[in-house]
Amino acid sequence: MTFYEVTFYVLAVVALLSAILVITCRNPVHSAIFLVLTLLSVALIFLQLQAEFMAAVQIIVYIGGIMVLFLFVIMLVNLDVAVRQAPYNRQRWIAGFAALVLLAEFTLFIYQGRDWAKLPPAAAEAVQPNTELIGRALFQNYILPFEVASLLLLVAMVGAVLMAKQR
Amino acid sequence: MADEQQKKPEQKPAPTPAGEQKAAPPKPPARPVPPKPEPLDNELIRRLRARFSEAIGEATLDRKQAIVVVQPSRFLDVCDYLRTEEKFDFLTDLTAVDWYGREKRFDLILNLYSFSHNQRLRLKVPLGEDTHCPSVTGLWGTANWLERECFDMFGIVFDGHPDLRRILLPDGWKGHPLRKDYDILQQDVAWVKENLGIESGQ
Amino acid sequence: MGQTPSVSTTILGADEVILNMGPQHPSTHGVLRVKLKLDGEKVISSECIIGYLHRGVEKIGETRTYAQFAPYVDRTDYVAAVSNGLGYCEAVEKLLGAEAPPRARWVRTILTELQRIASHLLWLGTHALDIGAMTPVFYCFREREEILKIFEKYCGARLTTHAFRIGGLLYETYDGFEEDVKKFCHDFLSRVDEYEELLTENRIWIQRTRGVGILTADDAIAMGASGPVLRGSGVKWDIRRAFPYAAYDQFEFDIPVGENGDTYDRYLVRMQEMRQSHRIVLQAIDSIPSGPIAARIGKVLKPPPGEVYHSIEAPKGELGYYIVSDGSTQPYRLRIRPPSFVNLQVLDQMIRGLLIADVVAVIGTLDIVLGEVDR
Amino acid sequence: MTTLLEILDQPLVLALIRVLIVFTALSLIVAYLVYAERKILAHIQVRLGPMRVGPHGLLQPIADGLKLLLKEDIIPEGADRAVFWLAPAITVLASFTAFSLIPFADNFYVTDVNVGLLFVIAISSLGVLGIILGGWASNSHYPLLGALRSTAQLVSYEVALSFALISAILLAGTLSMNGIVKAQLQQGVWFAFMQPVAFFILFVAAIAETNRNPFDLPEAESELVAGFHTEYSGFRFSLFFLAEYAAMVLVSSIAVTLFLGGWLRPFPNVEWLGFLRFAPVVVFGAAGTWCFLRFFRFPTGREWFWQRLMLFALGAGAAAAALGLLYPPVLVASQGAFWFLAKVFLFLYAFIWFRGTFPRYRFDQLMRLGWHFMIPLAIVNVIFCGVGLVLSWELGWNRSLSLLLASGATLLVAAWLARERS
Repeated sequence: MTFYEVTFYVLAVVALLSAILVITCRNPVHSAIFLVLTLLSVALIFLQLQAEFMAAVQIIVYIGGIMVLFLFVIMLVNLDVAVRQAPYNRQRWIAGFAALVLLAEFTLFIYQGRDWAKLPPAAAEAVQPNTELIGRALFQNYILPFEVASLLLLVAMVGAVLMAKQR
Repeated sequence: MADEQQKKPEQKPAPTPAGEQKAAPPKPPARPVPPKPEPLDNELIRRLRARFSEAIGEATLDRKQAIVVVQPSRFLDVCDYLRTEEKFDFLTDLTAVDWYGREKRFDLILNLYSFSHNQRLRLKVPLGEDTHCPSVTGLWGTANWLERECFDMFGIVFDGHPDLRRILLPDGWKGHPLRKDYDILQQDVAWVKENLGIESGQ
Repeated sequence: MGQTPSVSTTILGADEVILNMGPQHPSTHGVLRVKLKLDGEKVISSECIIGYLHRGVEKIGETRTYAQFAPYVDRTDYVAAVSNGLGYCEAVEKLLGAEAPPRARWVRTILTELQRIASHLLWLGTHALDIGAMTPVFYCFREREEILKIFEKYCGARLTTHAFRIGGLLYETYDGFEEDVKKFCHDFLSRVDEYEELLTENRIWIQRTRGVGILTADDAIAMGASGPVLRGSGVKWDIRRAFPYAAYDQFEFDIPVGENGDTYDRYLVRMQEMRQSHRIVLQAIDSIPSGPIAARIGKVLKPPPGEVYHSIEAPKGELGYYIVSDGSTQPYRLRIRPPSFVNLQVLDQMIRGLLIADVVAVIGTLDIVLGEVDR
Repeated sequence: MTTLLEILDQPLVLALIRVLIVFTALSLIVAYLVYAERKILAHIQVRLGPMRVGPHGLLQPIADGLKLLLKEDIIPEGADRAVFWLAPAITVLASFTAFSLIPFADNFYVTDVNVGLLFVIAISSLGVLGIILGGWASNSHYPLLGALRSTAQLVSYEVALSFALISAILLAGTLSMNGIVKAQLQQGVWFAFMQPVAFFILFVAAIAETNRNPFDLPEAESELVAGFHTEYSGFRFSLFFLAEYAAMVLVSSIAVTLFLGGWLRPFPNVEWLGFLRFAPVVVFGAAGTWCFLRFFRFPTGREWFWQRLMLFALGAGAAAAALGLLYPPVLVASQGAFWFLAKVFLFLYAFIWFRGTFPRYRFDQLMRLGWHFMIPLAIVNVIFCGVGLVLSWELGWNRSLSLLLASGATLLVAAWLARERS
């Protein structure tokens, strides 16, 4: 195994383990911390794939932004009550069943697509800084969807502000 | 107030003599005359008497201070009148004196001040040990803490006070320290031992 | 908060938080405990819990002779001990029917006004520190040090001075007293300008203090506020004018008043008061009469039965002494009317609806000393 | 020997060595930044500051560090121990790791990726996690309030900060930190002159990001005791402390790299200012001279022996450094780091100066300033900057002129915003 393989597997295991811990932890703050860990290892895997932009954005948006807000909100709700509640009581069996179905589905598709899913060996050096690639993709090829999406988000933001103000 | 009759040489000179002091020998200061309280009879008192005849007791002028004794029965009315009609809008102080051994043990003392007349007036309300006193918190907001302190220190109960609790001493304390029959040996030893974990009482 | 997009206040609104500010807190100026009921950072209501420094000074007074008790009053408002001493001595003098000779009254006025400046300097420093400006406190202490040095040279003590005696003074002024005071006065005004330069026009300072902790004139009177707190609300009342004591009827000075009764106004009032005190000191130092420094009152003080209420304009407000004499050597009842205690009562009213940061500013602006609140 | 050289030549080892150097230098800088802050504040406040440990208190940081390490480590009852332990580590890691992307000199940086700036922002934004977790884990009201304030403040000002950075990126056309510096060399001007508004926004947001006065609300000692680290003591507290000062250095470094030409000397393209390359010699020479002068005027008693000796050693060291710098290769090699650090220190001085001067904002005022003034202004600035660039690209306008026009337009908006506010 090369150095890169080792790091990949370590990161993958960390990501998966902490993902499991996210949903098994009773304390929401601990869950959030493990979620941060998951996101961080995914970001590092992005980095390994020489997708630096994705890695950086993953950290900025998810960890620096969303997770901070998560924690912010978690701290404000009454934790003791949340810990004492057992939210999975009724859904355990349904959830288990759904997970099994999903697993079967994934296995099937991965098995079917085992041939074409193989990537060509990556070029040793990235041909072009991928930031520029992403920029071109967003602002030239997909300018319309991008703008529509941003408009949608703007509407959502305005709506949220309006709702908050009415309170 | 200076009295010129009794002139005696200065007995003890200033401990740090200054130069100028020696040049001109100091004029011996005069001995004070003991002030004497005298009955007070002015417009205000007359108006008060006319309005609250029997409730207004003795009025004196002691060292240029107007003092009026008010009976607790109409105390609140007198206060209301003084505040609204006579413009005594500032309650400077509210306290009490314990005349231990007197039939009506406490004197409640109210120091009033009128901004418009630049005048002070002191009300004295004689209170028995078990007599409750109406609270003046409704008239002067100041009274809130002052009455609480009075309750804390003397055990005088003010009826109608919004929140009559101890203020300086801890809530569980027993006894009222400014009463004359209270001294250091009678302080709440049990409280001190329980809450502070020390032996007290010297 | 208005339209502020602060998430904390809106979300926390669901439940109220009780926050104990003090008794160990950097900006409660002593062992004051304020129990705040908070909605986010907004104060819904508050309760002052005091008494941590209660020493029973009034009870002690009943078991000491008049002269013995004099040092105790220095320990009430320990940052303005000279003023306390003046109030007590004059109250007992009034009880005796005595009066201090002119020279004593002049010296008392000078020292008391210096003490007022020192007390206001301490207030300014700590108040600015509470609002986050950490430098003024050092400047203020620099000037206060000069005043304390004068006290030290005069009576040997810096803080709890016990500078005056009943009937006048114990000590004649030291050689060079006038020069020291003049030297201090010479530098002082420019130093006040320096503080004002740091704060008065400072945008942040104005934002933090203007409109914060408003106390209307009517409320101030109803709640018995006195001193700069009352004057900040626009009531032009100063005991030095209303009932002149010491030698205040001899000097010219203005009574600065505020307009809106907010923290900024009280700040301006105190700044102006320092300038006025400076003015009084300058007038007094130039006109000290010569003559005896103490009235003849005898060694054993046995005031005739009766009672007296005497109050002075202490730096914090109306400081009154109510003394009842039964003709013996000890006061029968000795009551101290503490300005801080009464002024502190306004706190709850002033901070409702404000933020925690404002609570700190308002406690600072009331200029309380816990030694005096609790006695 | 060959083996050693081979090992040293491997990129990983080389990187490790650089990490080590940066880390050590940074720790020293942070330690002495605390000292400098105490000294500068002291002189602002007419007092002396630390004077006891070493000559002029020069060993104070070491003494402080030792004291903090030896202090009893207290974890409050009811605290979440694991998170309480983790929080300072996160903060300190975040602020130290980000330095790996800062170019200290032309050829001295730990790594330079093509999205360097994004990474710096990403990593430094992790620091807030530590603050928020630390505040929560303490299980106490004051830290919680401090953490809440801190989060709201950091998230708000991060937006303005990022927008301010964007205009520098627009000018440079690259995200690589070193690339941005080189772009400034090519264009012959520091971006601070092309984008003064962005520089200003960055400066203010940087102060807010590092919780410094007048935006030091998360740890406003007169309100929240010590904010999020109220319950922390000893070593863990020192980690928070370290992280805070490292963050100060970090934002200063970012600002210097983006807007003040990084490791470039002032006016890098003006030939006749070449003598400026002797500035390091002058600085060290002056420091050495001062030390020697102090040495001769120092009291000579026995109890001062060690202090005098240290002063002498310091002077000798500085003099030796000055002499060594006269050797041309060393002089050339030292240029980048010298100018970079000099500019960073200028920034840090401003931080300290502000702390000695300003009162503190109130929380709602801070948020209002952020949302109603800084963010709109930053957005407008980016738009105008883009317009200016397009004007110069498409219509062939003079680049500097169009950018200055854009800045002027932004300033008008700023004036309007400021009027709205008051």
